[in-house]
Amino acid sequence: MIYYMAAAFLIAIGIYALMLKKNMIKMVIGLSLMDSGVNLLLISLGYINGGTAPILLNGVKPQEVVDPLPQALVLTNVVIGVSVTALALSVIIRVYKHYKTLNSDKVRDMKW
Amino acid sequence: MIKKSIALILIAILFVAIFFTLANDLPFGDNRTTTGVSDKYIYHGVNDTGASNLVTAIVVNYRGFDTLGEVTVLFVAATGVGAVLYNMGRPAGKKRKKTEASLIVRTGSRILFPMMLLFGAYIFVHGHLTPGGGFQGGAVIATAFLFKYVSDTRYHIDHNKFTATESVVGMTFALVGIMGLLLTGYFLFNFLPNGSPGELLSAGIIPIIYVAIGIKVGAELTGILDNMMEVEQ
Amino acid sequence: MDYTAFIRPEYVLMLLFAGALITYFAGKYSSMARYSLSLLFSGLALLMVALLYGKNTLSVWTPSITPNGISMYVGTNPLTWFFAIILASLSFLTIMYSIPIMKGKRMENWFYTLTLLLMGSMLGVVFSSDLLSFFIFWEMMTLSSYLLVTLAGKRSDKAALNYMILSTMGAYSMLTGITMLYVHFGTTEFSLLSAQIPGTPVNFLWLSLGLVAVGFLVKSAALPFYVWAAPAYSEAPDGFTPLFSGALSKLGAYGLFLFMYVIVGMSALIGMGSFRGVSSFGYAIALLGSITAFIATLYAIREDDIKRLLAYSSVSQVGYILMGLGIGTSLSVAGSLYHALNHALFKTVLFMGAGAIIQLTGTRKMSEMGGLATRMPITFLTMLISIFSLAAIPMTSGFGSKWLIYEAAINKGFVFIAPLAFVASVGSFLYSFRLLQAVFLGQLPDGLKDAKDPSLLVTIPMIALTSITVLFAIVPGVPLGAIASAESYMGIQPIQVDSLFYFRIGNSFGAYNALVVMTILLFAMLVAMIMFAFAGSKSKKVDQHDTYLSGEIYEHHSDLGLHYAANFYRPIERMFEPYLRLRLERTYDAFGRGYELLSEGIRRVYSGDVQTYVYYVIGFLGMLIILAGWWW
Amino acid sequence: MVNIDPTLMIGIPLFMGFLIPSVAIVWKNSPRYLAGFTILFNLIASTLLLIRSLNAPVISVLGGWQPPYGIVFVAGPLGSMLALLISSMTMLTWFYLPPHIKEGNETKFYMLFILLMAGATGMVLTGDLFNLFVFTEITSIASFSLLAYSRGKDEKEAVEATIKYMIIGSLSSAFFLIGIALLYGATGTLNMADLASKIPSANHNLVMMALAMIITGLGIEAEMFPLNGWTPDAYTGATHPVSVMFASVVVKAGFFALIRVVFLIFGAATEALQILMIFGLLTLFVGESSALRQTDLKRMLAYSSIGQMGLLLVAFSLNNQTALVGGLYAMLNHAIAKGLLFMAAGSFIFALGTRDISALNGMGKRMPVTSALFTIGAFSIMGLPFFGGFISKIVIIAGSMQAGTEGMLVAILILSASLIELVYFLRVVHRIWMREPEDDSRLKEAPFTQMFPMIVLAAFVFLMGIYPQAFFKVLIPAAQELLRGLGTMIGGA
Repeated sequence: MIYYMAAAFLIAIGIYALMLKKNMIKMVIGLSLMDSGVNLLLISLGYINGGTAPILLNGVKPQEVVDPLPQALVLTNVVIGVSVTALALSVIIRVYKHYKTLNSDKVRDMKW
Repeated sequence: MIKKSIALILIAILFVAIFFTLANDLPFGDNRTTTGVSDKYIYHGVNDTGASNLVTAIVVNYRGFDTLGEVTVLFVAATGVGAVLYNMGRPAGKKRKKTEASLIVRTGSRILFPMMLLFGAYIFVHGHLTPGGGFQGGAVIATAFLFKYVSDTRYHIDHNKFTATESVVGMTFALVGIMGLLLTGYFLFNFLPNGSPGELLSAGIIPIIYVAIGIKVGAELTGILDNMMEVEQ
Repeated sequence: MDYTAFIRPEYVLMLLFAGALITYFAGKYSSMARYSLSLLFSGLALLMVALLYGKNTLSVWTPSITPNGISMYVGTNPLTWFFAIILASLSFLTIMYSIPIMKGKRMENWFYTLTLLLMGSMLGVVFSSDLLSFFIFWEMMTLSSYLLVTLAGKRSDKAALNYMILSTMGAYSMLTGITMLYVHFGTTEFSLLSAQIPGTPVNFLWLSLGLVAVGFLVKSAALPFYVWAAPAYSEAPDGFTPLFSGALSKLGAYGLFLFMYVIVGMSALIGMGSFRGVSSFGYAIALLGSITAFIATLYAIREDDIKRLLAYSSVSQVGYILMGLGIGTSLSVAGSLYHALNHALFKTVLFMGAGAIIQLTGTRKMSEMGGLATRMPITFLTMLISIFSLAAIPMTSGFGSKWLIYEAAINKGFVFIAPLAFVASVGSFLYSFRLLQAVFLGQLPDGLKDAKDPSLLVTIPMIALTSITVLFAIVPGVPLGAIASAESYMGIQPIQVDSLFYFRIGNSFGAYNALVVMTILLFAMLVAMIMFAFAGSKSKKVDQHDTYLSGEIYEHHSDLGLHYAANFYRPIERMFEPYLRLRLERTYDAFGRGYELLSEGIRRVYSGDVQTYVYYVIGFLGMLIILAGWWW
Repeated sequence: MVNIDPTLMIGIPLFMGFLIPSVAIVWKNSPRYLAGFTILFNLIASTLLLIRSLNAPVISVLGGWQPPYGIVFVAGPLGSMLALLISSMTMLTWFYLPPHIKEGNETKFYMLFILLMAGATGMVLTGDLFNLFVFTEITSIASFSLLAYSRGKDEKEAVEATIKYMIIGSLSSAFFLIGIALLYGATGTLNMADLASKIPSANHNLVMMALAMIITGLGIEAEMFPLNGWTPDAYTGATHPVSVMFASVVVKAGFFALIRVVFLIFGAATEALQILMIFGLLTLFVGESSALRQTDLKRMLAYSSIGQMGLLLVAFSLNNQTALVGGLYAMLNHAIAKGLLFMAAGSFIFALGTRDISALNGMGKRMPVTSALFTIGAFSIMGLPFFGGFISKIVIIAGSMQAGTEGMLVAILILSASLIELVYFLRVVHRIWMREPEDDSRLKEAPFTQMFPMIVLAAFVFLMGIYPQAFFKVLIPAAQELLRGLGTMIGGA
């Protein structure tokens, strides 16, 4: 249960960063946090009381393992998260080059 | 102030919604696999794919296409970072930073570099047996290169070689998929024998794909690092 | 080869659309080819339309153009023919007239292409026998007329845009009504539709017919929608205005005839509710028509701009047509159709004459003209007769049609409509007199000493149309014969026409023998002329400004508006001034501006700050979650 | 007939994407041709696929694992039609590319370009929810990268737009994934058909939560108000061909994903449709109203796109066959006409050096061909007869009439919005043809290679207007497919 709480909390913190932090790097960190929250959510969805890692070696029985599918999804999502973060950071480098600021309020040449 | 309170209210709504939905409707730790598809993976996965690591079985075999997509995402991101930061690099020969790294860092990195590469390779080669796999191994390899960057302000990778490597392994992955299609009519079909679970050379195409992914991810992450490190301050 | 096989409406349309294309490309290289080709195509089309007389055809037309297996039909019937011949002949004559008038003007080549296109789409509107092709041709017509208005250049921008916006609004309303009909009945062909109408819920009919009618009311510039008319008519290129006002404005009336009497039919219309034996729907149309006629007349009286005056006059005359159309008795419908014909005849002549005068004088202000009667006798005479016809002075065919409409209104005892019509009629006499007086009588300004009649290409159409006016005044039975068959097509008791002598028209209430009336009036005129000839020798020529100037030099006061045609009807204007200030245009303008302001506000939603957008996203999600019924 | 497996439409672009960088080391100009070849392959494959799928849906199982255990590609008429749309628009954009991407790294551009196509194709063809997520991510990350590609004058705006798009887009994908996780928790499966059969018996609360999350997640790609803050900036900042790709490919794929999830998985849940209807109308009005006051050509087109997407949302949420056919027709028309408009606008801006609408005065004389093409596109969007937009408008209105009294209201709202659209497009077209230019000099038209795609698109706009039957042959089965739901279609597979 604490995992659910933590997942929801991570997501909330991520959104908090997105909504109330002006610094764009912090916003990207918020996105990363959200991603982690989602990953945690997925993993904990697949948890089964008393289960172990889904590797059927050394005498682990299929009855004893947790649901492997969410873990596979998380694996994919982690990579996606990394990609987005990397790209976002490099875009921010460019933004900084042009605007000399990371404040999202100031980066609004285009509006209306 | 109003803005902040709106934000907090919204966040509270979301938090409560997500948490209580989960807690009420998906009790933690319940076994829900019997109703879904996971049962098949758990009970037949080893037989079907030959991989003892069920996560790997799913990632590379059952849902291998997701992984192809995932590799593509990373590839797109790496390409994107290259495109975004194109022409922003420092002039050749110029140092990245004014100060050199300390002796400890330099020596440490020299010693650790090959070991990290080896460890990364180990992770992705044993992806079907132990926790880990291509992405994790690739990340370790990229870390090794990051060490190099940290310790030597002039160090940079040979882009052409990296690109070529990346291309070749990427194409290998795609080709494995296409070969599956040609040989059996299914894209990404496991056309190699499964072997006996638990051995290194087992699980059909999984090791091939994981090796390809490992090298590719390593090269791509290194490329991203390189692109970012090289940006002129 | 039997040429009659080609006398079918679809070939007329094909000829015109192909002709427009050919004219465009040929006209790019040679202006002579442009003129001769456009004359050729429109003339041929006119001939074909004329030969269609008395035919009833219906044919499926390229079904591929329509979505989902709906076929398109074109056909002809008496009602169609009546309008088609007006449209075709006016188009032909206008093209002829345009050759000298539009010479060297902006985008001349486009003018002929678009006029042919407009002619094709107008004929398409009347020939089309199903909802979809009707709408398509209607849109084409709107678009090509819009383009024609814009040809006048920057001056016409606003007028053209307003015209297009209002027309499209009307067209969309029409589209809504049409699709309602289609979805309800599952067919688009007119006769199949009308067969299914009996027994349809009254509310449905009101709604769909009302929506469709909005489109037609816009096009005929009826009351709440007339604001586009005066600017668009007056700013349009001189070569196009005659067609615009003479022909195009009739299509609104045609559409109403079509939908009210052909598709819905008289009995269903009465079934929708009636008022003194007249369907409520028709009564509403008639009321709108009469109010439009009245108001537009008031505006016309104030105008000094010759084209605007005629434009308002057009609006008012179309109001008469709607009046007769709405009352829906045998007499009134005949009057309405007859007035449509008459208006087409005289208003085209008037606009043609106005165009010729404008080209000559370079101004549209009547207060800068005068005394042209002696210099431009043909223009004067033709316009004089047309003005008589406009003012419904006996001896012209305009009298006959208005007479029929009045009589219908009086017969029904409409205490509101009939007086309005009378007052408007007096008003139309006032403004037409102003036109006559200011432009043709009085003294010649110095600049116009060497004015002379325009070339034959201009005068021939004017003379042709005027002679038809006069001819129909004597033998109203000729047009009324066609009208009677159109009426019977619409399921209305046809007006009785004496088949032997085309002079008598009438019904059970009374008759009107045009020949007798003409003879008497001609005699009276003769007397009057003799009297004038004796009195005329005593008249004295004065300068137009003499009365006011007391010896001052005119040139110093040219901006004072001392020409006698300025403030011609000042006393009357003063009477209506406070009411005339409440112009509907302002409402529309305010609405337009208001909407622009609103959208200026709306687009502030996109603040440009990414954080705002995050708020939107999270807010949206929060709202969805609450909506999803998730609260403990 | 040759059958090309739909999976190859992903496999080959990926392979080529991996191949291009290494070939580029040796042969510098190769990326353009390799990319062209790839797109051509996809074009042929999707054409064949469409023909095949008209008879029976083409189902391709990946890795030999039958659904719901493995990932499956399902190409019904609708999916194949969109795949064809995507590949053909990509092909045409490919012709249009050269001068607009000179300033950056072209090799990387072409790689991203074909991967974008592959991602979008995957989005429309996949039959697995998580796979849809992965392809959505490929598509959006490729769009981010392409958006940030601009160099030179537009660079500043491009990066600004990119960071906005990225933050909103990543946020949305997180929600999408939460939705997927919840659905997985509720049903234990990820296959769309399987989901569709299991959802009715699943926990209602959970499903509704998931629906909220997924609508939010995919609504962003579909430019749904109020999630479309990124749209105008992205269209404005992007290089012209990339704007074309956004309008005709990315957004269409995102929209399709949204519609598919709502229709197929949630069985056209009425709650969801009402929400889509309301927000569709809002999108329509906000988009069109915002466009009314624009002075920036591309921004105006962007807002018009938003409005059109709103129209599509409304048409689809009416949920009857006529409206769906109309909606699909509008979707095709919008992809084609807006692509044409962005291309023509791109040529204008390239020649003029400014995006200001007032600079367009008298362009009809200065760049007649491009102006004519622009006008054709604008007429189609405005819905004038003989252009594609007319048919779609009529059919949508007819569809909404079938929805009773509220449909009537919807019809009136749609038409008033398209009146607004008419106004601002007419202003631009009027400016182009009727105003006198300040500077009378003739500008250089785009070369034929760039003109070619525009001419093809214009021809299609006409064809859609005068021979709609050809399109209805595909669209009617497509609409039926949507209405029937994926569940019955995939049954045996």
